[in-house]
Amino acid sequence: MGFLELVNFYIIPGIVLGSIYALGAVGITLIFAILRYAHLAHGDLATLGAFVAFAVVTGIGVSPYAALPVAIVATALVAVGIDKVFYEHLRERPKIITVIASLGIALMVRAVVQVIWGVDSESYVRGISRPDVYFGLRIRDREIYTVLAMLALVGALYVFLSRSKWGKAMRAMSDNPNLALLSGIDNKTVIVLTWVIAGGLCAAAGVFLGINTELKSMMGWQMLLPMFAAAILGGVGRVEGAVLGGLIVGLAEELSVLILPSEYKAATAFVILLFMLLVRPTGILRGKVL
Amino acid sequence: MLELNQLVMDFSGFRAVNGCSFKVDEGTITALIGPNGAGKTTLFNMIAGALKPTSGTITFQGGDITGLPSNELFSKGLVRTFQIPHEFHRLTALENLMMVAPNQPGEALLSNWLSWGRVKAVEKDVEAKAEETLEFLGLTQVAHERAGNLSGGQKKLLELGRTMMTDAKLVLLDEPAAGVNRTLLRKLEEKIEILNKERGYTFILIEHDMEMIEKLCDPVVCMAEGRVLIEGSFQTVRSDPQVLEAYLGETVGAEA
Amino acid sequence: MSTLLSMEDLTGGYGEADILRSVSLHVDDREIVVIVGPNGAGKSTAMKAVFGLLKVRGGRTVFDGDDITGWSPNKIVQRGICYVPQVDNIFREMSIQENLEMGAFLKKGDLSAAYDRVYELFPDLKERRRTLAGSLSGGQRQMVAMGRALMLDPKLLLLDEPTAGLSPRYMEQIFQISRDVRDTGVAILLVEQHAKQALAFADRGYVLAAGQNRHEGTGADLLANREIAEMFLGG
Amino acid sequence: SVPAKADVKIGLIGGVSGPIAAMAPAMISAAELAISQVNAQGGMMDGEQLVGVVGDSQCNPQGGTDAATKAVNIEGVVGMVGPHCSGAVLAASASVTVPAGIVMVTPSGTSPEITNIEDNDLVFRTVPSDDYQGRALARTLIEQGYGKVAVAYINNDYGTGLAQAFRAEFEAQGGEIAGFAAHEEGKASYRSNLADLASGGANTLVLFDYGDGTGLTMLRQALENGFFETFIGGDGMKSNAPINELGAENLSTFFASAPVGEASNSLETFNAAFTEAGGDPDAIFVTTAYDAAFMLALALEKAGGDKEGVSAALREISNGEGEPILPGEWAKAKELIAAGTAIDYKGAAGDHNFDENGDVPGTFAFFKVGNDGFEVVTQMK
Amino acid sequence: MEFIGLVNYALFMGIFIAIYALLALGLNIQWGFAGLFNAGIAGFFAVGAYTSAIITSAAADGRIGGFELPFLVGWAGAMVAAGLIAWPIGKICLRFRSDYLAIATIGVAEIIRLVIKSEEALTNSARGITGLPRPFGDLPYVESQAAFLLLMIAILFVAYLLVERQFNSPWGRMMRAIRDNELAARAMGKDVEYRRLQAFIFGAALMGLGGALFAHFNRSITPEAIDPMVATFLVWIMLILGGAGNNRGAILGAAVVWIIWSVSEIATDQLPHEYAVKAKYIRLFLIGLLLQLVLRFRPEGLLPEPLRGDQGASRREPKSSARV
Ligand SMILES: Nc1ncnc2c1ncn2[C@@H]1O[C@H](COP(=O)(O)OP(=O)(O)OP(=O)(O)O)[C@@H](O)[C@H]1O
Ligand SMILES: Nc1ncnc2c1ncn2[C@@H]1O[C@H](COP(=O)(O)OP(=O)(O)OP(=O)(O)O)[C@@H](O)[C@H]1O
Ligand SMILES: CC(C)C[C@H](N)C(=O)O
Ligand SMILES: [Mg+2]
Ligand SMILES: [Mg+2]
Repeated sequence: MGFLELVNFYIIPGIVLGSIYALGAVGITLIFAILRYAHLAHGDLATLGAFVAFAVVTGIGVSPYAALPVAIVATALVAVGIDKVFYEHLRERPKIITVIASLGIALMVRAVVQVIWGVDSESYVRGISRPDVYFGLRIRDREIYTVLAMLALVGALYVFLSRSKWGKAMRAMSDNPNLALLSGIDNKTVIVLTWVIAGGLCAAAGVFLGINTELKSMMGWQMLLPMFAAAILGGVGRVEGAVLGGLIVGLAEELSVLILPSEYKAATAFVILLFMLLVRPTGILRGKVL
Repeated sequence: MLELNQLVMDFSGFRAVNGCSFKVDEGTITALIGPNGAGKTTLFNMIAGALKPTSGTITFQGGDITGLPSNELFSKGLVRTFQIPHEFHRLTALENLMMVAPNQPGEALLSNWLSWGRVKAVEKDVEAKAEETLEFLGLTQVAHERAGNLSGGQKKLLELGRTMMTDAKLVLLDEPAAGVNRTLLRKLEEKIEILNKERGYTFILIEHDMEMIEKLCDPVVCMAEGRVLIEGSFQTVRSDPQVLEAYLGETVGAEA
Repeated sequence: MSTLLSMEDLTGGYGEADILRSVSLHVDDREIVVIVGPNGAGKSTAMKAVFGLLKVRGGRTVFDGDDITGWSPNKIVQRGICYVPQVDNIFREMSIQENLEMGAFLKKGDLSAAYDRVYELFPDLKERRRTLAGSLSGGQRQMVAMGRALMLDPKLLLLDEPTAGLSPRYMEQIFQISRDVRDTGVAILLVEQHAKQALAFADRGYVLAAGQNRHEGTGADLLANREIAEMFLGG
Repeated sequence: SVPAKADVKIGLIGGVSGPIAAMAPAMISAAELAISQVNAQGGMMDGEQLVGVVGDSQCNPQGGTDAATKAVNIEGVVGMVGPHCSGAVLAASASVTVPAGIVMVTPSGTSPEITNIEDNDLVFRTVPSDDYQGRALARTLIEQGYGKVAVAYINNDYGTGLAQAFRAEFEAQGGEIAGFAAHEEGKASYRSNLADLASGGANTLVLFDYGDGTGLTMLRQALENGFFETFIGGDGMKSNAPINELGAENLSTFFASAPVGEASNSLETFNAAFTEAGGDPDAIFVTTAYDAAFMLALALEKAGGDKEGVSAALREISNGEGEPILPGEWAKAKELIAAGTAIDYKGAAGDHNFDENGDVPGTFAFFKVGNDGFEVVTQMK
Repeated sequence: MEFIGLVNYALFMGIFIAIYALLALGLNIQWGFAGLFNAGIAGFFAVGAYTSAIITSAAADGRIGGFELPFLVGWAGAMVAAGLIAWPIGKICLRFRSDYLAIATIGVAEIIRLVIKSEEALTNSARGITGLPRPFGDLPYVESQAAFLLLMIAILFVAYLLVERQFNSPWGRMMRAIRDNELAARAMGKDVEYRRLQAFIFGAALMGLGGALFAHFNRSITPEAIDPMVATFLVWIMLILGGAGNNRGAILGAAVVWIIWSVSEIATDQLPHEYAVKAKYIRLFLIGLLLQLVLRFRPEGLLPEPLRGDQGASRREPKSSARV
């Protein structure tokens, strides 16, 4: 197999897929670190975001990129709302309770999507788009946008978290919520901020998945496990780790076909994860030990 | 009984213990004092098997115990308390003590079926002993409270209580007095003395309470910056100018 | 001298059972008040009650003219009370410097003067300010916790056993700092097991036992009371 | 006044939620089309209404047995269309319908294992076992001159069954399989799978998957990246989704096989009726679902609404002898049954002459994408 | 609807509840007592189901097994196999803390699922194994269901006694101590790794048994049965809702959740017939919502974990705790 072929059919798809995983994994890792639970409704929220954008695309006939901000804002609001209505009163309880609650939310969000938009596959744009060839590299515009958007969104988040006061406050909250409260940090604001970020990024993951493939009511749920693998792989609580983890999982899934029977593609993320946990239990970048 | 030989502990570049050696004789109560961050707790962690020394060796009753896991050390008769209480927070205070008792037949899966009678008999003894200990520590009213709900001082007492549940040879106490009411502390001192004299326990005691050290300990080892600064009787150590400077400060020193 | 904080007949606990039973105490401006008592007496609980961290079933807390019962903790901090809890009082996964920064979360503007002050008090911290607080020794953590509270120039400082685990030298120093801080106009309410030393430097003291007020008086008075000394102060 | 007559209930058990959520609704509405035709043309027996009770089998045995139990015991159905997924069929028949003596006709449980159920002649299917279709397709491809193909199949009983039967027959007929790989559903990218399959040098990809699921994703990615020239699907791929999403103009080299009746106007009749009812006649398994419901109704009519005789009646109404009945001809069939004349149902998906195991051999056609959807290229044997 | 229909439905629910209760009990050993966040229940369930299927089914071409041994042998084999497979998994995974362990075990379960789905020679791949013997399978419908239910109840009862005694013994206390504070437990002489592994294997064996019973009840096992939603997450919901750390809670949770799961369909079927398909989505919504409501009003579970050291009648009531 030639080098170009490797890049075109394994590396580039891997990076695009990885970028989508990364967008979801960043939210998962933040919720993990700050609120301290595994949020199992993350995938279905991504589905919701994708379908909100779909509604905008079909409703007013704009391109999915123009619909992206709407989806981000809407999903962020939904995430904040879900937290207020369902998770807030479980805050003082063992975290496992919220994990289970989020499973229920996953079912509810999916049901809403299925009732409103039905269960058929949809796409933002009908027809197919063939890639452009740059120096033998076959790349589509939408792939470039996916990767760039991921880098821009996550980059902005990274700067926000490390520079701004609220970014630090989020870390403090994740560290010792009681003491954060006693330091005058308004935990409610921090939590809202977390959900806005996680919900927004999650919608972006959904929309880009939809742009690159189709929209299905189960699309998010099916992405959940690889996104979790990516978050853990990168080190819990590490935004740049989640990106790295996402890219690794994406690439590994695509490359796995070269060595494993393809029915085991879905297992690659976990094989890597198990291996990494064995040699480096804190993730690639040192994450929190929960 | 215990011999530390050139122990070194590095934490990713930071050397917390830097070539520490001393011996502890059987039947003594050795004090380990030193400024905050001197490496005392780290030393305990190495002796008790919670940390693996970067280099150096530890011998206990003639055998090399360097790097052995703490559960094995426990069965050799080495018990420790934690400076920051490590209670089992969802167990009751009573259970916290009962679980410490060594060699309980009921801890093997099968014996709960094959020899339930014996399990129950042993359990009764253990419970009696735990209740006695709680009584002594003034914790009887909270015996059935979840340990996580105890006050800061009560948790420290529970730490100490655990060491009384076993037939230990060497007991490592990490600041048992911090946060403990002084009236109760005087009682504890008596108890430690009794355990030492009558039951033959050997103690190493990290403490910042000079009254307690003066009353109980000989010899006193003073650490600073990961090394042994000076070793000797309480009076010698206390009047050492370096110790005064680094550790005791003016007022306490002036009393001497 | 006017009353800064007053707790009036406060009753409440963590669950059903009352831990505090009609506890009353007050702190005046520029006063150092110490609470002593046996383990489990409810001293820490009394402090948490100021911050509304337990279910209050009776009584109220007034601070500087406002009834703060039921306020959210961050509002109370804004109002001018800083609190150093007895346990779990640092951000383990943040560096020393960041711990201090979080202490000053509500403060706007330049923090360098505040940092300098804390590092001056605890030079040990200065050289390791990039170290994660969770890897510090017991005493060092206590220093960080104290430093965090000092970042904000409060009107009232609540300290729960600030000297536990500190070397004699630092213990001295904490008391000294407390006096200095008081002299800059801050009132201090603290819980201490080093009761003799504490009562010796405090203006007033309370003895709490089994969730109730037992004695109250100036430090010297309490120290002079034989019964108190025997029962609570270690003879 | 006429005494109120009890309704006759049949269960429509399918994977409404869960992995085949996208396929189940069309199958259920096809079955409901049959029910509404029955009711519009005089109902059952003495004018009783036929009622379809929808149950969610979630495409797993847990859900399948649960839904079947409720249908049988709470709703009191006397026959059942479904479940849709083979695992649910196996479990629900063993623990519910066979012990309860209820006839089950699955429109889409294609696993060869269903053939072997010890069912007291109570389990039928209107869809051929994957064995048949895979072989038929293999022979057709050889006839059409495809000598070398790569095979991609979804890793479930449907895909595995078809792919293995296809491979056996294709190789036996002298064809060459230049790539044979399963894939998991629901992944976002299959380009590496495609690249790997293409590296075997075949120009034709045989894709056993679902046209509104992963199969669509794979087809899109293959077309966009120029892997393979020709695409052949099984009945799962004969769905409107690829045409809607990718455009018919891009699918000129896309073919699919699907079961059809010998009397091919059966299929047209159904297509017209289903389109009118707002359904998509090219959706997967709608013809089989319709046939299952219609035949169950015929059998119930013949058995007089009693569950005891349904199994025998089901065989009698379609054993190849008697007056032909096409989809939707309920009134006619009812009359003939009343008159005691033998009838033979000629379904949209085949003639459904059940063998001793309750299976149908199936007759298939080979479709291409034309301007108005799928068009028959040739019949398959 | 006839009375006998209701009875049949109740019998069926009873059987499922008993099977799920076994899974929940197994999980309770792991999570409720040892604090092990096993999110790979489906894996052990599958290993148990397939082992028993291989042992008891008739011989078939192209795959191993088909030994046609009695079902009791199959069930014992299921427990052993699930325990055996738990051993290496535990060895590797148990050193991870809580959430890491969860994702590691999910991963292992996914791998097991893919192997089962793909390896023809082992499990007949996607088609599954059929024709398993079912105890009392030859009786008429109602009798057969009733007899099977009785058998399930007997097994569940034995399992409950077994687990309950372990929990109330020093073993249980030790496990809970390890769950609360591993470092201290080790310092108090407990071999943490070994004990955790013990709990993990013990729990896994029960899950394996649950899988085997499920397979034999349906006379078949297919990969669709090991979907994470119904074979892992549902069990978690049961345990948490019932009350982690409480064996009776685990069983009660299994009953309540399964009843919600199953009866919710009857409820949403009340919607007009045009919505028959949408009703199924609404049903999922309803299940999710009910879950939220139970968690809101019984966040400690229906039967909270008892404070075990306080079981004596004469002892005073524990103060309720603010935080667990
Ligand atoms: N896990 C760790 N990682 C990094 N540094 C550590 C770690 N544990 C301890 N240290 C450092 O090692 C030094 C010694 O700590 P240690 O806890 O042994 O002190 P100590 O003598 O017990 O002090 P104290 O009296 O305050 O308890 C301290 O400076 C501390 O910051
Ligand atoms: N979170 C909690 N939940 C329930 N009970 C608690 C909780 N925290 C403390 N208690 C109980 O409240 C009582 C008073 O505790 P508190 O911490 O106020 O004591 P204290 O006077 O500060 O003691 P110490 O000197 O030991 O710190 C104790 O009996 C304790 O068991
Ligand atoms: C609806 C289809 C996905 C069902 C599949 N043919 C099966 O037998 O399980
Ligand atoms: Mg220390
Ligand atoms: Mg206290």
